[in-house]
Amino acid sequence: MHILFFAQAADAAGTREYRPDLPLADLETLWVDLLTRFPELEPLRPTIRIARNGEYVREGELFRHGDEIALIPPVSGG
Amino acid sequence: MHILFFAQAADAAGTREYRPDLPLADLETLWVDLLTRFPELEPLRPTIRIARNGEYVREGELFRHGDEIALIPPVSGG
Amino acid sequence: MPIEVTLTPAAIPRPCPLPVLETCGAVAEFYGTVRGEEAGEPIGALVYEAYEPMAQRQMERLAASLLEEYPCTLVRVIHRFGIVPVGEAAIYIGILAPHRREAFGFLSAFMDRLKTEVPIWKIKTLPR
Amino acid sequence: MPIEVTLTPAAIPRPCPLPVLETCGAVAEFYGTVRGEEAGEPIGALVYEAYEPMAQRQMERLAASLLEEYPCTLVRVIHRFGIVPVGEAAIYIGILAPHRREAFGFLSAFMDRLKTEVPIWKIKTLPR
Repeated sequence: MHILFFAQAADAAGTREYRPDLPLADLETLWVDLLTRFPELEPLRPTIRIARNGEYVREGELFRHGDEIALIPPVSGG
Repeated sequence: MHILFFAQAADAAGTREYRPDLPLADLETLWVDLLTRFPELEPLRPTIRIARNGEYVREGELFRHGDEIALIPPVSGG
Repeated sequence: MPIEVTLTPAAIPRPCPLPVLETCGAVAEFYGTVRGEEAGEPIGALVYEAYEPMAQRQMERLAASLLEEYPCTLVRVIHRFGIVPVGEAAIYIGILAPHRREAFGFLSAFMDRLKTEVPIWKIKTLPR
Repeated sequence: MPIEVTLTPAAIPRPCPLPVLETCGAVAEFYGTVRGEEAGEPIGALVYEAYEPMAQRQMERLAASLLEEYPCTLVRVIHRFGIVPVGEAAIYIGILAPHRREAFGFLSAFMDRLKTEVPIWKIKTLPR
């Protein structure tokens, strides 16, 4: 898995990407891993949406080896 | 009084203007005069709005010597 | 002068450049153009008639009244009359506003009310 | 091809000429430009970040989905990222439609949904 951080999530984590050592994860497992490694993300968690391979994830979706996962804070385009 | 006809009202009346011989008139008197002179306007009457000196008239308004009065069929600008 | 209304037989320039104002985050423009068909038949042009002084004043007043609800910074309206060939604009509206909502609101409301209140008529079509 | 979406670091041309289509009576355009102040302080530019492939696809998909409700003939969207100086456009939307209502409806709905769904961010301001 390859995790991308954008905007405030990149600022808080202090990095733009991260490769967790997880073969398979559900959303909760992913967040536990992320917050262990980047506790600064904790206050942002309620506002962050997760995308998997360029799509917002749906409830119950699993993350697998090879997935590109993005942490998407509230957007502000336009 | 100087009466101007536009669009379908001009087509129906066959003219673009008319000067009735009325010193003072309310709306009903004006219409009686108009329909006597231009009976072809009768079917348009329910859709025509009247303007006096460039303003749509309000109920009870009187028309006087020197007024410019316009017969305004449903508009279709833009 | 935040409201500029022009009623003219001349072709409406396209593009019709608006100034750049640093206080404005929204630039909205609309051209209402003559379509190549009317009631299913091909046409070459529409002919518009205007009751000129009243149409001019009604458009200015309508714009002023809508600015109370939609506070835009600059509103430019050009309505053409006479012969308007297919593909050319019968009306142009250009708006500068701090934010998009007032620009879109003004644009939509102005067109709706123009089409019920302003004494301008499509009086005929011309063939190709 | 009724939907053209571009995500680019290059300046958005202004004017950004749309074709003339005889089937379309409405041409609507919107530029969302960078204002000279942010939170009351003068700024020189905004910096936008985009999750490029996802933002591109989300904009295309959003446009396609809105065309079902607002059947426009041509929709062109350009979103800029990187440094966007004050007065320049961060987004452009150009629409050709048979009638104004679908053009206005598309424009307004696209901007509303862009601002909640498309992964693009204003990440910082630059001073003058």
